[in-house]
Amino acid sequence: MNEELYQEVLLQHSRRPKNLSPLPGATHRAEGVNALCGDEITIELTREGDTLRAVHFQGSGCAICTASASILTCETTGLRAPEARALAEDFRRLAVSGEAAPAVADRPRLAALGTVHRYPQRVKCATLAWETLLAALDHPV
Amino acid sequence: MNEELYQEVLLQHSRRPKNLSPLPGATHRAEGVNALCGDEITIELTREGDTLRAVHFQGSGCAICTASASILTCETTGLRAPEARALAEDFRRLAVSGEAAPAVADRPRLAALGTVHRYPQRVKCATLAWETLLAALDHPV
Amino acid sequence: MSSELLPDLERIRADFPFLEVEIAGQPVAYLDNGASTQKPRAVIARMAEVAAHEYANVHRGIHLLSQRASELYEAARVRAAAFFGAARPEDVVFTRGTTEALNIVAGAWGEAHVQAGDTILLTELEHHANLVPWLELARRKGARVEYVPILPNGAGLDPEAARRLLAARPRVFAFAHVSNTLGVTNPVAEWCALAREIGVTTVVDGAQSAGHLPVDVTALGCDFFACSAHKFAGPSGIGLLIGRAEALAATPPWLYGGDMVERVTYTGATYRDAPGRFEAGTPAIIEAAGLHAALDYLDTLDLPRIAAHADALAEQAAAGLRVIPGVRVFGPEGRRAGLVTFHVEDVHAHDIAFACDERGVAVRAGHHCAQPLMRKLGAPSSCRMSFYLYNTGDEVIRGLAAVQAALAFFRRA
Amino acid sequence: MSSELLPDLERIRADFPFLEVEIAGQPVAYLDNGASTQKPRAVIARMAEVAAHEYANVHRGIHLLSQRASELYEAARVRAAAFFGAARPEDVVFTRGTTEALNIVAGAWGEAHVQAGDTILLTELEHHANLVPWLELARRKGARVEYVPILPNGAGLDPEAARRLLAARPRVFAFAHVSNTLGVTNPVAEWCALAREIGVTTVVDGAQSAGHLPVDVTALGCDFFACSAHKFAGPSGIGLLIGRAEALAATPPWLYGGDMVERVTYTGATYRDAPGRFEAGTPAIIEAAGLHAALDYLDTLDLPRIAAHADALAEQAAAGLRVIPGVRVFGPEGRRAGLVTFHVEDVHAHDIAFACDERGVAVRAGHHCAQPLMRKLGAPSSCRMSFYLYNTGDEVIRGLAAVQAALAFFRRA
Ligand SMILES: Cc1ncc(COP(=O)(O)O)c(C=O)c1O
Ligand SMILES: Cc1ncc(COP(=O)(O)O)c(C=O)c1O
Repeated sequence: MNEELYQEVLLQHSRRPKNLSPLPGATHRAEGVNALCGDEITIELTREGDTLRAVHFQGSGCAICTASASILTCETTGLRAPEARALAEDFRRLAVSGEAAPAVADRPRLAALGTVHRYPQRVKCATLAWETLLAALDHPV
Repeated sequence: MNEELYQEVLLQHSRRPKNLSPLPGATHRAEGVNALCGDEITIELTREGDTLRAVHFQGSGCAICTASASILTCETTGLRAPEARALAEDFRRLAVSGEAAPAVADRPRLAALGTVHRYPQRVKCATLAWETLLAALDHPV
Repeated sequence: MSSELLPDLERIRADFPFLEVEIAGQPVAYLDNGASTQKPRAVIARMAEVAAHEYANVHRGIHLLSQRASELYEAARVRAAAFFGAARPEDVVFTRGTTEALNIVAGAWGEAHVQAGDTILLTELEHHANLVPWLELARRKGARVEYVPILPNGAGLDPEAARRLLAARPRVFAFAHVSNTLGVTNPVAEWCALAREIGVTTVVDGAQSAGHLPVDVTALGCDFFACSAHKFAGPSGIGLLIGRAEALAATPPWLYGGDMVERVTYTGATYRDAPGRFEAGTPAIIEAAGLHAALDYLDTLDLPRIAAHADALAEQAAAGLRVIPGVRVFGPEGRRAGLVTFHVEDVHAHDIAFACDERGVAVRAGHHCAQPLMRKLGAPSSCRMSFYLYNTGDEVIRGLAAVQAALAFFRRA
Repeated sequence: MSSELLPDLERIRADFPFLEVEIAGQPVAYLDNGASTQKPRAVIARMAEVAAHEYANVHRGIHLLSQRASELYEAARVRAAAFFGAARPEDVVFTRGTTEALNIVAGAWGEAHVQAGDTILLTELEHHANLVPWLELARRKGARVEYVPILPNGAGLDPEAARRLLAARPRVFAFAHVSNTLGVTNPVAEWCALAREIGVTTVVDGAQSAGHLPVDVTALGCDFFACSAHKFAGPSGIGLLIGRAEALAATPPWLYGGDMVERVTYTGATYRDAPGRFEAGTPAIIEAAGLHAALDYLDTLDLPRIAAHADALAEQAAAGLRVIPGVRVFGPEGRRAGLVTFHVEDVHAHDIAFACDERGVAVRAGHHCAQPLMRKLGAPSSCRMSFYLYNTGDEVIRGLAAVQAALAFFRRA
């Protein structure tokens, strides 16, 4: 099995995802769909002022998709909205091209997910949650 | 030049077509068009009882098309409608496959036109007038 | 079961250069034939030969080259008509594929014949290509779409419901001959006979049956039949819409332009009859020759045996999958048409397909262009192994081993 | 003039296996490039290689084969975008050819944006593909079609009238970049700039310009540009619709089915953005690779020189024809875009083309899919010689000799 892609940290997150539940009182929300496979994911968050107080997700995807969503909720909770946006953009670049901006290089879990750029057919699995986060930031409930 | 296709009798008919003029008092009329090249031909005829008293054509086509129309007017004038129909069908078969029914084999001008079956790209040139005649027989003015 | 496998399999495999490809150091086991099939040398060589020495535009020139190109193009039509039992070559229209063929029916025939309040009858197992064009037509016209429901686990369509819904005289009944997801084969002839009696137009999506099992559209009795050459060892970029003469005559033009017109002025145009009416512009000429070669190739074999071969492999795969804990196999219990779709409770289809890929086994993961069906079955994403004439029992075993390895990996800890 | 011919012509000719073909015991002089062009070995070989070893369906599989096929398909899009100066690869839609591309614009964009009473502006020199779809749209919508008139003898379009009709703000202005009948090149950039200023959508039929002369759609400034690979040394069965992002975004879907959807239920569907939105079903995959190879091939040469080469041959042919009594040459007096159409007062075009054919010279006879134009010019049927990068001055001479022989034969007695 591909141990480079399925690193232990990712398997942990896919088996026991963090923040996988509806978020009561969410202020923002978006659904994302991977048109190629049909996987759907929902991101909900509560924003206080500019700060993301809580970030949750729902839906089920493959190990990479689920791990990415779980790690996303961990990495973005507590960030300010512009920081979360920038991180999402940085991560997208990492997943597509392997180019690691400092913000993602400093986060080992994101760096682990970044190996996906060697498997183009899996990139969308890794980026779906992050694209959905960007959409959620634009969609107050 | 292809002397088999352009036999002298055909060249005569194409240079000096018979019955190339409007037919005053025509009882039947149809227009035909060769979708591939845009050539258009009109056949007009006067029918008395069942007999084709006069058959004229208008329009300009290639040497084969014009010769075929001119010969048609000569060969069908005086025929009864069912005979003209049968002759048109026989000629179509000759032009497409080279198969000569007695009625066409007996008419040297039609047999000459029949060599067209060896040049599939010219078959429609030879049959256009005859298809238009069939249409005209169904279209009283 | 193995007696149902093709006896000359090694010779057949040698006809397909693709089978030389290696992935991850192993010969590829291509089990994604439901998506598209590989091409035999005869097809590839014929296309190259036409492109090299026989190419010209069709239906346009007085010159011999154009005449010859027209002849090879029309010969492909005659061949296809004979292969699929069309009444006349003129009843065969070349399209880009099944999707375009079905869009012509829904878009042109449907536009002219479906009215507000009419019912369009589909089934719950349709591919998006035989679903979305009808949803769009229904939206535009204010028509209603109804569905023949699937039986539990996708074992088939409910035959009672099918008869009842059909007896209610929908305007049109469109359904797959063989489901690309469930391996269900529908009773086409029976439904078409019923439909014909009560004046319901029938549209058969033959993407998964054409070139996989014997198809005679006249015997099936449908009004329209659609298929794609790339699904039966032919080229991409070409497919067929076969219609009864009356059905095609009742269909307005689709694309407008050269070759489909009779007489054009600056104020209007008149149109040719089928098939020319539906073939505006320069068609897929090289591809028509490839389609012809594919049909010739299939005729050197024996279609019922090809079908039995693919079915036997699918049954072998289904049997192997059913005994794995947590694996749910969709579709009929017994004979299935050359494919098996399955869902694993605790491991996602993507991860399984990826694991297969790493062992050189190409299987499909996703919704198989049948999102509503898969949602209804509770498996928005699933895996599919689909077989064709060059697949082997050994490849099935490799596929099963890859699935088991994937489950072992993801289930450990 | 001969200094404008390509210097490495023998090498180029060796790239095209078709030129080995003999007709009537003579090497073929293929002068029907306006209808379709021959393919270089590089294109034929690339298609065969993809079919043999790189083929799978696109956009559908998690497996590596499908991924690789998707990559080669998308690489063709990127290549085409760069070659034709599209702003982004996403602005390039694969179609079957120019005819389908123009039907998407008239059928989908037009359906959404043209209303009763609107004016659709065309020109009198359009090919049926850029005329009949608009006539049909006008009929459906109750819109009016107006035409920029041609100058006497088809020397060009009337520039004053063009400006006046455009200034009247039609809803859309659709016109050929290069006329397939007259060899006229229209002032695309000028018209598009004018149109953009006053909010008129522009549609350029690039069937005769793409791959024949440098085309940069961004510099031209059009909203839509359509072309066919088979007209520039590429395969049959594939072409392009290139749109400005805003124009494509304002275009509803065309075909419905797999790959163009986002989310499908039994009651409705949502659609992807361009280009996916316009590419329902399995596309022409092998053909996309062939298109890519054709663009690569053209890039080994020099497009302005290719254009100059074809123009020089056309001028040579026009000069030779003009001195023959009774021959009328249509189109501009000076530089003409690679083709020459002529009419002989007393000998029919079919007979001339047939005579050429017997001497191994393939020329086109007929209405060139421009019936109303040819009727207006008083020549419902005419002959055309059209040139591409592999044609030679010697072939022009053979063509002229064949025409003269035909006239001598039919004029004797
Ligand atoms: C049942 C069914 N219908 C329609 C299609 C669409 O065929 P194509 O993509 O060749 O247009 C497919 C294949 O994807 C299919 O399996
Ligand atoms: C000017 C022009 N427009 C449109 C077309 C139609 O192109 P296609 O037949 O490739 O769709 C052609 C070629 O026949 C053409 O010359």
